[in-house]
Amino acid sequence: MDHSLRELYQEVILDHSRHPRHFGVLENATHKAEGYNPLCGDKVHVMLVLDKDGRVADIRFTGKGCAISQASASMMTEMLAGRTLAEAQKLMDGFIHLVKGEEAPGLSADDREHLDVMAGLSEFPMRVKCATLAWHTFSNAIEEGAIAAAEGAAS
Amino acid sequence: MDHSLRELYQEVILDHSRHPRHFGVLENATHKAEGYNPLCGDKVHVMLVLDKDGRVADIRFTGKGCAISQASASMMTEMLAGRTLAEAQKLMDGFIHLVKGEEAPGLSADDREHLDVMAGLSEFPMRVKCATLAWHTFSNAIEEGAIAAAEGAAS
Amino acid sequence: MTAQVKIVPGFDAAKARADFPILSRQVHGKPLVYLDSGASAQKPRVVLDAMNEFARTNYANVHRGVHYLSGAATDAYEAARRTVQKFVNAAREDEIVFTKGGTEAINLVSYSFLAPAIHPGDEIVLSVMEHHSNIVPWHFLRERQGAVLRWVDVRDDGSLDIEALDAAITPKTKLIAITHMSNVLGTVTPLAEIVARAHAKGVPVLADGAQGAVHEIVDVQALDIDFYALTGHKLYGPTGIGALYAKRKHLRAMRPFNGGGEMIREVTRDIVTYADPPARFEAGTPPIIEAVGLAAAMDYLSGFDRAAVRAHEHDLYAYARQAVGELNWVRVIGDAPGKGAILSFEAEGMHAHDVATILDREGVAVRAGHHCAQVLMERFGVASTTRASFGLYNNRSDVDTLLAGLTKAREILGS
Amino acid sequence: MTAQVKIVPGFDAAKARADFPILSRQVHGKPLVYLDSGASAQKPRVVLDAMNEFARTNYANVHRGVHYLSGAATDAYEAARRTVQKFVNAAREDEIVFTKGGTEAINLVSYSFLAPAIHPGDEIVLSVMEHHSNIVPWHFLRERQGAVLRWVDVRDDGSLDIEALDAAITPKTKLIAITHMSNVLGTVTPLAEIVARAHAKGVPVLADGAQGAVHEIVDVQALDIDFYALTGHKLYGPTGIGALYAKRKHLRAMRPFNGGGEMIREVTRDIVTYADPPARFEAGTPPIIEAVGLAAAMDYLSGFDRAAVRAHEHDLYAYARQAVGELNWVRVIGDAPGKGAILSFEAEGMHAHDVATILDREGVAVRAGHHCAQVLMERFGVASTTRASFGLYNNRSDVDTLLAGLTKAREILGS
Ligand SMILES: Cc1ncc(COP(=O)(O)O)c(C=O)c1O
Ligand SMILES: Cc1ncc(COP(=O)(O)O)c(C=O)c1O
Repeated sequence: MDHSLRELYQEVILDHSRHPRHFGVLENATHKAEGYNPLCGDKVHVMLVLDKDGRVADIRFTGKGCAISQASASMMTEMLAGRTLAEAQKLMDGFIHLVKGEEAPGLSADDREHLDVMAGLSEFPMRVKCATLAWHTFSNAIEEGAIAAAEGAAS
Repeated sequence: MDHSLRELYQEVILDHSRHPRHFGVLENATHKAEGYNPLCGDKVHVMLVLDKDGRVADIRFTGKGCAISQASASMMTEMLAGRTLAEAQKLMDGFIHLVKGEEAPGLSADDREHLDVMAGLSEFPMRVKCATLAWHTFSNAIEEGAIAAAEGAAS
Repeated sequence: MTAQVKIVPGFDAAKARADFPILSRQVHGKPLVYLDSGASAQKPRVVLDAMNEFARTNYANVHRGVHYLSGAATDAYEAARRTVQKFVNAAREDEIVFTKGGTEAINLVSYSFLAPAIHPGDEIVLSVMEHHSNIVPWHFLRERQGAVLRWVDVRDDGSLDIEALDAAITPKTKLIAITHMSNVLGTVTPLAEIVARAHAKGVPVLADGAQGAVHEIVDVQALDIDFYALTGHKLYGPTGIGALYAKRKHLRAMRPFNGGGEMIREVTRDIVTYADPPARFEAGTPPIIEAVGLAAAMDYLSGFDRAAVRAHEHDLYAYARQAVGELNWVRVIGDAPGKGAILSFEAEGMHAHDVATILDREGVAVRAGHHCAQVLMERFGVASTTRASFGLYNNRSDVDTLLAGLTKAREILGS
Repeated sequence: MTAQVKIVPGFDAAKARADFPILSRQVHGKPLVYLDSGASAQKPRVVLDAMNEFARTNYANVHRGVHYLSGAATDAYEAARRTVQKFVNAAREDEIVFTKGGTEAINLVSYSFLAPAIHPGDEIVLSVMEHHSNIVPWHFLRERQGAVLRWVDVRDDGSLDIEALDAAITPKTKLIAITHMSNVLGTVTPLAEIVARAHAKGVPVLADGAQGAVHEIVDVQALDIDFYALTGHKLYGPTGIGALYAKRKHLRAMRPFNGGGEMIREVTRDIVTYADPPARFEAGTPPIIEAVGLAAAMDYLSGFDRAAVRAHEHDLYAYARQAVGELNWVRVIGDAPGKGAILSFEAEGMHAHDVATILDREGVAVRAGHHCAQVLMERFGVASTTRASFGLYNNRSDVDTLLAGLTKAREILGS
């Protein structure tokens, strides 16, 4: 059996994709964005609460997609919760390097260990976009997705 | 020296092209048309008087063009003068066959002899359009180029 | 490209397969199993050789010179037009316009035929199984000129509801734009009947033949159709070329689309007059080498007994359909009677992209996604499907590999 | 197509000539002397081989699948885009849109950039030496939307009158559309200065680079130009492909041109949203194999010391110009300083078509006619000219054959 396929579809990934964490709507989100992959039709919504200190206080997502995009979104929400934007950015950069099979010097040892299940993607360049969709959507939510204060909670 | 070139640019042809017969404007024309070859920009105007018996009583042309198109127009006017439309059509069909190097059974021996100087064109398929331009224009003048009776003379 | 085509009865699929150099390559260490001909077909040696040979010996720009090569290239280009004419059985060669592909052929009709005639509220009838290339040009007319799109549904088996189509025609209908063969469902539409009903109400019909021209025998005169669009790259021909058949009366009345060299009669500072069709619609240097390649592809295809080719493809489809039908975790979309050899399906708990990735590792090329048919995806309530589409070079062993791959996907992705 | 290009200093014309298979053929029993590169250039072996090889080993549709070949083809296609980007020194790869040719690139600007912005009376500035492909799209805007064309003259030597151009810009000017190099006169326009003057008045500039991209080194960033159109077939590349460079800010604001697959974000029955550039402007299956060929052609050309290539071509031109200048029965049209290697002339008492026919029998391919530049023909009071245009593969012996042929034409056609 194909080793790289087993690497890609490890139990952890399949588990995340079947039982995504932080899945659902965040009523009091301060930021949100919709991500869309026009090539496959996959969609993801990312919603989050950014607190006064610029930390991701809460984060959720909804959407439909392949195992990779769902697992990636699920893991992302798990890892981003509680981080500052600067930390989030660093994590995202590291993640993108990692799935492309490049050096990811910015990642902490702990984060690297956590993300290691995604490293198999570097053998599947056609699927990298699936893995990065949620992350780019998070980034868009921060940059352009601020929700008017009336609606939102903090900030 | 290239035999087929000498065939094409015989003295008769060059003479017709340098001293075209029936060149000029026909004031009392009953039919006229403009022919245009968009590929080279050559233009020819054909004007004629069709008398009551359906005969080409007079015919002239103006225009600019290559030696072949000028000579062909000149020879055409010479040969069409005095013919009925049916005779003209037959001559034209024969001419077109001839310059394409095809059998031209409809031509009288006399006409064939006259047109023989054009037979060399069959070696130059790219130039056939130059030779037929005036003839097609004549044909258009008959079909769509009738001039309102007020302007024209006979008919 | 002017070769007399001799048809051999029956169809020797193994022999045909050998005509396609790419099919002997490996992918991920496995023999290539190419089941993505619906997206684009592979090219036989004769097509590549014809283009190569032409470029090496007879190339020049067309319609522009009196020198030998210019004449040779023009002859080849115009002979290619006659090959297309024969392929769709058009009455005249000047009813064939070369385009850059199927999409441009449809846009040409939209820009040059329909746009000048559209008033707000005018209607265009479409089926829900159209490819985006036969939807978006009409959406333009909605966005820009207030046209109304009237959608005709398909039945649950994917067949066209012809009564619904008939009912969708109103006095405001300006065009029916419909696929000849769906690139997702494989459904073949009853074009002759559609045209008859449309013409009875004075409405012209455009068929998107991107798929249909490959798998069905097209006779535009028998169909009496107004417009038929086809594309080279799905027809075992090159990219960068397609063709529009249009009735002469339409072409003569249509305004130009792109402006440039070759499509004019005269240009001055103040005015411009246009050439007759088809030149009027072929602005600029056309895809000359590609036209030669398309003609070679059509000659190649016409050299087969096309009914036998169709039967071969259908046999593969039926074999796959039967096997997949036995898997209770697979839902097939598109079972219309008389459909072409395209198998689209959803597998329970498995996203099409994941399925396609696993199949790819087995050497099997299938497509996963919305197939440029989002309206149809919505109709069937799916975000994407996996699609295996068959070409004349496929065989039963390809299907077996596909099926084995599916089982493996189920193993890996679980249930 | 992603090969690192290594530049060899100087230019070995004889060696380059051997790269072109067609140049060893005969025409009418004489060795081919191809002096019609301005209409379309011949293709070197590397270009034909790159296309052939790609089609035989890595072909599939692009941007559409997750399978291996789809990835390989997409990589090749996008690598080709980066090759074009580098070739014109664009800042970003998404500023390059693939088109079917130079004509379509200009039409894209007309339909997607200018048409939505034109109100009756708005002005477009053109030079009288434009090719029809850079005239007719603007005539469309005159015919359809009431735009006004403002013509800028050339001087008697064929050089652009830049002061006249400056003076032609008014508050109503919406675009300057100007050739980089005239296909008849060989005149090279001072694009940087034109852009500077235009931008000073807030007017964008489109350059028609169909000829310029072949013979000049293009740096769209240094020029700060808004749009630059080029075509493959004149650049020793395939037919069926061209490219538009456009500033990102323009592309992002432009509406789509053709509608179809690949250029959308989402399509429903009621609405459609569009993809970001460049995809927004590449509806349908693009010319994939041709993009690979274009990249190979650009790599081929970039592999030379281009200044040396230009010097070589200019040497041939100067040699021919000098010799023809000594014939008192020949009138040369176009003597602008710094012009490119194109020689257009009228011969006393001899029509261009007759001259070209006689030259053809000597194996010499030249063009005769209006060269899709009727406005320019009118400016110089001629119906047509004979044009010899040089490519990198020509040599002095080609010029000698041309000259001998001219003498012969004079003999045959008399004076
Ligand atoms: C100056 C110029 N502009 C535009 C074009 C048109 O380009 P294409 O032939 O790719 O349509 C040409 C060539 O025909 C040209 O010489
Ligand atoms: C049904 C259908 N219509 C239109 C098209 C578009 O044709 P092209 O790819 O030549 O632009 C396709 C293929 O993509 C298709 O399958």
